[in-house]
Amino acid sequence: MTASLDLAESLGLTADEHERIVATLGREPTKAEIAMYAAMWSEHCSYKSSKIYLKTLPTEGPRVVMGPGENAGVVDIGDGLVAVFKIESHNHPSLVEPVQGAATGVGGIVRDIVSTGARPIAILDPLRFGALDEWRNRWLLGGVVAGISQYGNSIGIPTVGGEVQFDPCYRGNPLVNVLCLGIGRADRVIRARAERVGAVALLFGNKTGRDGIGGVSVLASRPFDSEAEAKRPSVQVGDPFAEKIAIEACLELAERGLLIGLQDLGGAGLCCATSETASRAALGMEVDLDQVPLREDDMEPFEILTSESQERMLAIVAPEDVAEAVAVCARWGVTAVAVGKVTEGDLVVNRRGEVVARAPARSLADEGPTYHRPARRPEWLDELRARDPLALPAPDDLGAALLDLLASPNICSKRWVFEQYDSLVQHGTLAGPGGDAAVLRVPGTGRALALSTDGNARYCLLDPRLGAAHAVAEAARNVACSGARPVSVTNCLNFGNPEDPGVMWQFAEAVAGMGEACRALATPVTGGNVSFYNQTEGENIHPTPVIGMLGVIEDASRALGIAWGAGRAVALLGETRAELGGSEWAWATHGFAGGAPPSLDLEAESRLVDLLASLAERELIESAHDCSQGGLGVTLAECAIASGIGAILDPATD
Amino acid sequence: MARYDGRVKIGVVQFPGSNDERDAVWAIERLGGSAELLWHGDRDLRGADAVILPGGFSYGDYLRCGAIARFAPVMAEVEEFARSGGPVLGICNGFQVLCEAGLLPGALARNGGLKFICRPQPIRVENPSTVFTRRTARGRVLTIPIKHGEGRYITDRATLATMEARGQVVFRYCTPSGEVSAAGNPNGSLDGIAGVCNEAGNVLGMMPHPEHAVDPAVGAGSADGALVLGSLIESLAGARA
Amino acid sequence: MKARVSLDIMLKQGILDPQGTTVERNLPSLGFEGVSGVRIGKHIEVEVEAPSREEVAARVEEMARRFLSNPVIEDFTYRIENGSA
Amino acid sequence: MKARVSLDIMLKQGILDPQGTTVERNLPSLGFEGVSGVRIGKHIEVEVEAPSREEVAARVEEMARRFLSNPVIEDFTYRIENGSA
Repeated sequence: MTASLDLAESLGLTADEHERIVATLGREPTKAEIAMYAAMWSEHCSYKSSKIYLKTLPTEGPRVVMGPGENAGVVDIGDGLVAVFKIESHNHPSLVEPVQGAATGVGGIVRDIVSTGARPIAILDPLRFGALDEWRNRWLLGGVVAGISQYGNSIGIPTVGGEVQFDPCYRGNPLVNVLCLGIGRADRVIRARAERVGAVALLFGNKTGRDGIGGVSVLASRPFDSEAEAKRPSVQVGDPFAEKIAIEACLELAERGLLIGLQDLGGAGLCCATSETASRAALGMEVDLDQVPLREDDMEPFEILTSESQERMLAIVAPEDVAEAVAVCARWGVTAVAVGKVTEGDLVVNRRGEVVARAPARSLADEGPTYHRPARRPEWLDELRARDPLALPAPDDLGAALLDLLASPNICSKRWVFEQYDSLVQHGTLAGPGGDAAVLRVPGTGRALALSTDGNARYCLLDPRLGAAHAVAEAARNVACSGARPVSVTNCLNFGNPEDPGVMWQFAEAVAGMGEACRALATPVTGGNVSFYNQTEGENIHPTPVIGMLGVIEDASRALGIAWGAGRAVALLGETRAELGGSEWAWATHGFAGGAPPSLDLEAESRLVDLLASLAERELIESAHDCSQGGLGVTLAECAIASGIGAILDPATD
Repeated sequence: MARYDGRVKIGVVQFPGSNDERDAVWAIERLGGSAELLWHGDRDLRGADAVILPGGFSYGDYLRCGAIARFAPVMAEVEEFARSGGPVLGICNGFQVLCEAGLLPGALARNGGLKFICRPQPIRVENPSTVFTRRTARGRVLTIPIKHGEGRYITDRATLATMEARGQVVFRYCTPSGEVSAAGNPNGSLDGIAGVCNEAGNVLGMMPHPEHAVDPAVGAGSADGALVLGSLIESLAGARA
Repeated sequence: MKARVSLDIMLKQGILDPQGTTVERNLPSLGFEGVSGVRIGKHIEVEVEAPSREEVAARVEEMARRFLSNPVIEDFTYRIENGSA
Repeated sequence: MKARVSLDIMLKQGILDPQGTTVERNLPSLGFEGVSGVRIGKHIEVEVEAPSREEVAARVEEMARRFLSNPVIEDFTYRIENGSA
């Protein structure tokens, strides 16, 4: 067994993957090369277990300018402008250190949006925790919300929506998903491509330290002075001030037309940014690690290459523009250093005059392994589906039952959370947290954009395909209730261990259901994120696909909220059926999770969404609210609470 | 300095980390004034008739809110402008910078509830005769959003007494009905103080954000902020008429 | 006995200290030369009632490890100032 | 010489310290009895280059008064840890 195979396997690369690397390079890989392949061919970067399913999703559409594979999805919204949006997860770092884990989750997704040249205008945070009766889950909730509040407020981007859900399955593994939306000019969308041979790779932002090296640290040849440092998990401390000045520097570089390409340094750090930008342009790059500003001077090449220090960007700049670009960054207090040059050949990395790594950029960025993991419907599902929710005892006092439901953790007001977020900065928030969808003015136009994040893990537990379709349909209804026409989707797929065939079956079914619904509602997928290995002491979380839906409102003055006016008639659109499978009532009241999720007629959903948007455009309705978790009673109560005006309802009349 | 259109010109300082500077420019121009961003690194107010220090997290609010910003080159000009009677309005982070710079008495400490608070907040006008409050009336309740984590006003009893005597307490947090009480106080500020001015009355610091209560379609759904910014514009226009 | 204890909680070596770096970078422009290695953390003072000095130390260490600091990214040191019988 | 100096910056006596009171209130529920008088402030460590120990002290005091602390609501103390010639 050659030494490099041992090292490769200790980093999660399989024997045959090691063999493919040896074949590609024509020799044994160096330590730095092993670290680069291990990082780039990880689940997080290569999507190796999910690729075959993700490519079945619809990604084309009349408005789609840039789909999956770039930094973020880009959609045309008229007036020469584009909306740029994406959702990502930061689940595992948040379990270890909730404040910094959530804060760096915000930082990362915001940099993805900025790297297309767009100014970020909104953040949404769908969050999921274990039950609140355990102190640890309250500690995680408080920490995550504080992290998002500190970071998001400091960088001046309003946090305008999201959701907070609780279920025991998330006890040891909270889900921290963050969505960011930006607005950019259609004629100046920046791609993450190292387009031109001879162009300079400019690294700017924070110094590089040993943050987030995690697994790869086993390669370190220096002794660890403490056991804790040896297994220091991938925790990074966020610096929102460094992010804010990096954002302003990026946007000024874009405005001055100094950028050929731009990419955030996220997972797998510098190694990912250099290999991906080069590979997308089918070119190579010559990188000199001696130029990289370091926070600790004794860092080894593999550490510099795979460090995930925060608030760093890689810009591809024409040689004649480098001086001006560095000056723009300096004006904002951001250090910018040339670390490489775009070339024809491979990605070549030098350190102290020696080539420490040489590999085709394409093989690192685009030729990662593709797994066809076994997928099998779990047996325990049949018993769960066989349970009959209609057999549950009906409440004798409906009023009391409704009040209990309104007070339950998943349905009650989340004001305690969103009042910690600045939802007003940038004076564009027409509808902030607490409604069906966040609505934001598009600066300089009469238009507005609506955004909603949705996902029902209990439905997906009972039927992943139907549950994922429900998530898309509910997100579409939410934006339609604000008067918008749904346009496109980003998704964050939070699942358990892919090595468990039951999880792979859940994943395959969920992606299929999501694809069906996106086709039926004509909302193509423009990008997203997959997060596997979400589990507590070996027990997988419920399958939790979270959908981010973008909608466009042509006339911002026609946007709707959920509060109704006095003396108005109240109409229920759509059919009500005796379906309590996976319902919040059954769970909150009886701790019951069973039966089948409600049926879903995607064609009818599509017509309903069109109807809602048309009614709003013609100002025939003044408000609307989506009937979802908790059912009709909760929906009506929420409208009354939002407006302070009650209602007399007689369901018997038809 | 020729005034090309006769409109009042207000300079809004932009520190690294400022966030509401564009909101302030937008609000001033919506109210008929003209506004221009002033770079923190230039010792030049570009002929502004008044200066606004905006909300945000200058220098990340590291060490203390405003502790670093108050040493910025532009602040030497702002201090001179203020000492010579020029109107200076510090909003949220701007109020913190003015206290750190010694242009206003007291300090802003961490909220009593330890959490950042963003919501519409009733405040009561205590001194209607400053250039920032002339369009209001004593005792009138304005609803203007607050969004801060360090807004608890503190000063010693002696300073407070002189400030009260000279009418330097300009706004207090209150309940919607105008009662200054614990219930109406979001962050534990001394005597519910939400805004104070200097002895001469030309420098005002306030934690609530008037620039986010100019267009009722957004944010807190109130236009009471226009009374504050409008008073400033009106005073300047009057001064030059 | 009742002892006054003071703890210092700092980010571990190698972990980014955004406050420290930003303050350090701006000190020269504020007129302070020759200052480096700025690190900013928490100082906590508590009074601990316990049978003995050893008991005080044990209780402080447990409290620091489980609640006052996050061992993942922070180290702590403490001093027992005075002990009155 | 180059000296390592550590400063503690605390809110003045009598000024409400919400962080300290909140921590104190939560300690019993986590099983820590007999702890009171919790006060939380900043601990700052710096390295100061100056000709002499007196110079180090003078520079630290000036920096603390003018920048590192806000005299309106904070007091500071400092210790010069080690001085290398």
